[in-house]
Amino acid sequence: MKISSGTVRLIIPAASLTLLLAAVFYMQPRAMSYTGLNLLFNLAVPIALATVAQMLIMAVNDLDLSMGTFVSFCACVTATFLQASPAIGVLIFLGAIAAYAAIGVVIHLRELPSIVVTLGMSFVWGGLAVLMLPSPGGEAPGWARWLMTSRPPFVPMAIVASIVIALVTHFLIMRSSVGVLIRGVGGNVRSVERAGWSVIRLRAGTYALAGFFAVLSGIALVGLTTSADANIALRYTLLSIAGVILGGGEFVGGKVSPIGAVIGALTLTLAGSFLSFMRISPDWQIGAQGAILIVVLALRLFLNRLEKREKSR
Amino acid sequence: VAGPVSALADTSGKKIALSNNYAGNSWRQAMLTSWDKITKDAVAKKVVAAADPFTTAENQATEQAAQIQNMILQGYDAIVVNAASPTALNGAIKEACNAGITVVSFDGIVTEPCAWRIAVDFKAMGESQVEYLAKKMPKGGNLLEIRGLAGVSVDDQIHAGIQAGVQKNPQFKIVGSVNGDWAQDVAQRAVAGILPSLPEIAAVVTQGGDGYGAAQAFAAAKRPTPTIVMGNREDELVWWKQQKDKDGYETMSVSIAPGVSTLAFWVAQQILDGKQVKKDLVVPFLRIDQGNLETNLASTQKGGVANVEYALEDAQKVISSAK
Amino acid sequence: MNEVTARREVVAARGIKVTFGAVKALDGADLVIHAGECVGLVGHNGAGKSTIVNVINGGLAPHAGEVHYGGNGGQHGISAARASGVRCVFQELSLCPNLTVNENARIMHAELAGWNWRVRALALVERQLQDIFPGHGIDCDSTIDDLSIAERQMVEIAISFAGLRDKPKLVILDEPTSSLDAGLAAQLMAYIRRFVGEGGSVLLISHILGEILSTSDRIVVMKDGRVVADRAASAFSTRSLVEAMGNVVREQEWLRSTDKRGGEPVLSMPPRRGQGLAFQAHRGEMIGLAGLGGHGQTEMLLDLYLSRNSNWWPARRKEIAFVAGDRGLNGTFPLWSILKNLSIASLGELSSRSLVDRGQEGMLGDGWKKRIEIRTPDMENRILSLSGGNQQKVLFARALVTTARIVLMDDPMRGVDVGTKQEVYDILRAEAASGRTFIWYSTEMDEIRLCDRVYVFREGAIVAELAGDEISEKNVLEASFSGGEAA
Amino acid sequence: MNTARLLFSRPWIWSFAATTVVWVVTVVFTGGASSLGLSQAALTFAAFSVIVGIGQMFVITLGPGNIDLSVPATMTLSGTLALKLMDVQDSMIAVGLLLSILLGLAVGIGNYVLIKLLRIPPIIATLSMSFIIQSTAIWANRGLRIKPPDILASFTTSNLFGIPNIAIVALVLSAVAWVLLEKTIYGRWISAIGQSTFAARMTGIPVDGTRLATYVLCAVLASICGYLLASFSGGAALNMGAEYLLMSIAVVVIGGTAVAGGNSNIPGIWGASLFMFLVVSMLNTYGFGAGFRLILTGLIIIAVILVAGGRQSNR
Ligand SMILES: Nc1ncnc2c1ncn2[C@@H]1O[C@H](COP(=O)(O)OP(=O)(O)OP(=O)(O)O)[C@@H](O)[C@H]1O
Ligand SMILES: Nc1ncnc2c1ncn2[C@@H]1O[C@H](COP(=O)(O)OP(=O)(O)OP(=O)(O)O)[C@@H](O)[C@H]1O
Ligand SMILES: [Mg+2]
Ligand SMILES: [Mg+2]
Repeated sequence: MKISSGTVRLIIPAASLTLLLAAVFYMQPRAMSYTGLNLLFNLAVPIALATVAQMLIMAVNDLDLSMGTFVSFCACVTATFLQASPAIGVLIFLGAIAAYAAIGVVIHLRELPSIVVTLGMSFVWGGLAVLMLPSPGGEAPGWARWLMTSRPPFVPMAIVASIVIALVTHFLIMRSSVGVLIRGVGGNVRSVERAGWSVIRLRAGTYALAGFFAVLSGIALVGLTTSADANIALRYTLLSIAGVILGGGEFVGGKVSPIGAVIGALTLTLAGSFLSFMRISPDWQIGAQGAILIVVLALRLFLNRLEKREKSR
Repeated sequence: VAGPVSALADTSGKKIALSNNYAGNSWRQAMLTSWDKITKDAVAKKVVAAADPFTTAENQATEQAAQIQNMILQGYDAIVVNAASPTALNGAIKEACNAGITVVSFDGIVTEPCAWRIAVDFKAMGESQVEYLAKKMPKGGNLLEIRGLAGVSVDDQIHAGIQAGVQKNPQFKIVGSVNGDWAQDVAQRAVAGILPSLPEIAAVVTQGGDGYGAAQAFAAAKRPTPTIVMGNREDELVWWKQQKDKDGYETMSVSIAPGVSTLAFWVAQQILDGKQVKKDLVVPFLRIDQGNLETNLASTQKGGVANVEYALEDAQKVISSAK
Repeated sequence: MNEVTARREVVAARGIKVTFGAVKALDGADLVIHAGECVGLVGHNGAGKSTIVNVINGGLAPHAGEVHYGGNGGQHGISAARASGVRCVFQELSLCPNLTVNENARIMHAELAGWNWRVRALALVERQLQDIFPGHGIDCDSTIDDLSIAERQMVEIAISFAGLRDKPKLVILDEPTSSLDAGLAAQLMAYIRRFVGEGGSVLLISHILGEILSTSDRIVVMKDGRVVADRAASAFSTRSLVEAMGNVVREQEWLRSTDKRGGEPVLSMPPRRGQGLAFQAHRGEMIGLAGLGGHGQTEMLLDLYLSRNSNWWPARRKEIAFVAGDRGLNGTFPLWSILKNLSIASLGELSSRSLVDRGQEGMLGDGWKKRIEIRTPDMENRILSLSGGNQQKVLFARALVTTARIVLMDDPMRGVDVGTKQEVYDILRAEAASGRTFIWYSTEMDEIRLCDRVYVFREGAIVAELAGDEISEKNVLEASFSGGEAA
Repeated sequence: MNTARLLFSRPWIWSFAATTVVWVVTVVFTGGASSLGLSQAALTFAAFSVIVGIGQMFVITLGPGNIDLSVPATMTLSGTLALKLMDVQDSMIAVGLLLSILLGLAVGIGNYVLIKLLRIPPIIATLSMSFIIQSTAIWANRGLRIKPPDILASFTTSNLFGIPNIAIVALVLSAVAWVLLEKTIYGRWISAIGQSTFAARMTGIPVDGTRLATYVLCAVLASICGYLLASFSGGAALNMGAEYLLMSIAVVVIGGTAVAGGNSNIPGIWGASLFMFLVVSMLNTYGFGAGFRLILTGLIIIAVILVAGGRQSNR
């Protein structure tokens, strides 16, 4: 049987997640329950959304260094305006998404490196967040809190949400026409252009879509934490990039996988828990986080090798 | 006061975890060392079954929330937490409380009502700096303020205290304010950048740990050294001592003692023991003055932070005095 | 003749001028294409063929002149061209390598919208592929990345010819056969005739004059941005065509040298995957790698090259050089000037104490610019400003400049014009005589015939070795299809 | 006209132009009184960014995805270990420097081992590495601040003819890096690899050797910078490199190096480093709060890029 490269891109992250999960269950059997799974994974939901947003940007060969500060900004908006006066909150979000689209347009028109523009934007979002919440606070809107803490039957919310995110984005990016065009821009801009599409609109749309998912990430995050601060999600920049890579995505060439990205986000979260369960001396706890990242990625290599052997057989 | 025997009987099977959000500066390292020292002893004496410290890689509420959720899974009886954010951990802390876990927060406290708080009045700490300066130089003068990390509550509180102090003492005027991110090199960089454009500075108010960097920046710019409020770091104290010996330089130093983690440990132990403890406890900050500089310097580890560690009895005193 | 001119004009470009800086790519060129004809477009490298294609296609606005689609002018641009039924297969492969075949079809065909487009796209491409290249064996669900360069070319051609509701009116093919082997090229030419017969039009650009002569109704010859001849195909012969392009026709006077197989081989390799024959090369030999495209020739060249070249330590002396065929993939450095692209492989000789001597580098560049006629005003221009064939010449020069005694060539003549080819053959001959060994993968029989010895590939292994007079089209084809017996 | 075109084709011009504007605006605030002090401070602190920026630039030149996130941790570990080893003795200054360099060597090799042997994308490999290095720094000294030897401390904080010594060190390193980049075979090689690794390999460039050397170079520069910074600020702190993560990347890209790799320039790093320091100083001087300061910093960066960008030309 011939395995397509897209499938391979999925099998490997899924296998590493499964292995890691098995290890966690072995070390902490209590995790093997409804509550346990929810506790393990609920903070992965906002990360997964941010990862999907980053993946969209990476699909058009760009990189968003402002993801963390933007999600922080969205969290601050959620905990303040969206909670107090939803209409203004929604307007701010629409403005933010429009800003993302505008960034896409600017990057395209002036052929600027996305890294620099988003680096600049990261200061802007950070500044806006500090202005909004000079010290931590705010309150989650009731519905966001309800959504993130609801307890559906049989399967915990964290898992349901991850699956929904994975499926929706898979359909959007891998199956729909828009998704094909977005990935086409990453694969070969000129051919998309020559086929008569407006690449500038495509890029703007992609950025706006990424902005939208980042907004969702901010809302989900506040739903979990109940409040926000200006630095709440700074780590999401690196986490989201790592998640995309772990999920089999690549920096250039429009090679991305939404399901993989969600799995990548789950894997990263799980890797952190795995460490807590290992009880390492505090001196080395930080180092162990590095080590586990290395192990998980090395696993990817190992599985890759196995798969290659299968294929050449 | 309950005898040690009964405490031993009640909590010897209990497990306590420390959730720490940051380990990247000397204060946090001293805090972890104090924790290690006191709790090892307590575990050896079978006061508690375990007292494991956990640290996250980056100073992030989300990561710490995940850490606390893992602690719930691991079945700890109490969690002592130095929080990255007073509110952003509330979700995770609520879950811990629901699971029947005692949560005690210190230094970086949390607002979730089910948790205990061992708070330092950071606002008063900021105010005390200006008050000291008002006494020292009644004529007042220009102040340079070095702030911490923007968007963090401690920074906001100390700043509010300093502002309140300046309002009460209008002879002082803040002519410059920079963010030093509680990092020596960042503070030095920021001060060096703003210094050339500032008028004469009478004093520098800080948030702890930035004093030495500020002194360096003033020296590099060849400006007269103002009164710099210190933050209990050993290098600051040594510098102060040198200046004092040279020309009688006067200042004060104030910060929260890293050993407060051990107080939080004992408070958690007492709660597990069934003691009635008020939800809000206050610990004094550790202040060093011209008079007790030498004694404090002598007891401070080279390159470390001036510290006080707490024993069970001290904790019981703090608890009972709050009643 | 009268019949042709009476037909409807599909595209008419008149008096087109395009300049890139100092380069006049087009200098008042006229090109009119009527319904139901195949126009062959030939010219030396850099004559402006790809540029006029870009103008007709709407991707490039001319600085002077007009383009009319279907007789009614005014509109210009990619959308206008597409709306008038103009499709284009570019010289540089232009599919999205990360997408599947049917997804690429979706991008090329905006009308494939709505539910179930995947199924329809799949059916469309599959039908078209089957139509053009019967028995192609391409899985339309696979990603372009997983296809060989020939298969990609086939897919691109099929997508361009495919039409959902109405067939395209004009398909422009810019060197479509440069990476197809003879069999596939013949299938394509046959299809073009059928397509034209049904009323479609084709603009065919190629340096292989045989297919131009056999397939086109009319041939347009370009030179230095101008059209210098425009006549019915029957009015040309190979000879007159070459002359119209401004080259002198020379007879092939290839004296195959005596057998050089004595002594130690300079390069050898055991049978690949344990099958077939072993590979050996001797000093001064010119060895051809033949067979159908994609049967492991490139792979073998890569292996030969990588096995003799450390990835960790700089080589003290360069002993082996490589000329890329897929120049976008492993040939050019797009940000660099032509000069830097030329000298990169021989910096060792151009420098003292690892500091590069710019003067010496410049002299080298000027020398080779004259020697192989790189068409540019300035070697400091970016490599991408060169026409495809001229880029290929630079890559060729890059390998010849080195001191390497062995040169591997991965179908290096793709898109090189006839005149230059002859010059390059001369250079190769001289170099081989002075003791250089060439290992040459080619998809063109004419080139294979120039070799001293030929290895024929099938399914990743060498299945036959032909030497001297055994090298003939018949023998090569026989070995590529049946193998075994020829050994 | 022609000179203008030549000037405008130099991407680093813009970072210098921006720097000049910001400098003037800041100095105007004090009526010119602060010009010398500000310039000296700017040169001093820009020097640190330049040193790490150069290393980062070499890595970024290697092409898409290449980046070294272990810079801050390497700085911390190098400062911590070197100061601990020197232990305030002037006689140990050279030994400390040697230790720093060896450490950089080890980190660079470690990074490339992860990238090459385990095929981990550089961004994650170096991030993971940085966690491990940070842990080592914690383990080695638990954040205690040890003072630098006196001679070293006074060297790093004093001036020569009004130019900070640190800036002179950075200038010398930049000159060496410039020669390396513009004049040597190595410079051509990294640029080639940055444009197309496969093509570079097929022209006979020892790709792995070159990339390894580049990662090592970056780590060694970070190490040296950590050594100098710790000496300059009176002791190593565990968080002392944190600022230099974004900074090292920012100065490279604002300075006009192509992020896609293959094209880089050293003067731009100086312009961008001075610019990054002066922007913050300017906004501090004008008394903006943290929020506005951040927003304005971001907008100014984008503005500079907008003016300087779109420099795609055929030359
Ligand atoms: N983007 C560009 N910038 C500068 N010069 C260009 C550019 N594109 C093409 N040229 C120049 O225009 C001329 C015509 O190029 P064109 O690609 O049309 O040639 P061609 O006839 O297709 O040649 P080939 O057979 O080699 O493909 C060449 O001299 C080329 O160097
Ligand atoms: N090690 C490699 N790394 C990257 N690409 C490779 C490698 N080996 C082969 N390729 C590419 O894979 C493709 C298929 O190679 P293969 O040798 O099978 O085909 P081929 O015989 O050269 O046929 P054609 O030239 O018609 O594509 C080529 O485009 C080649 O450049
Ligand atoms: Mg062409
Ligand atoms: Mg090939």
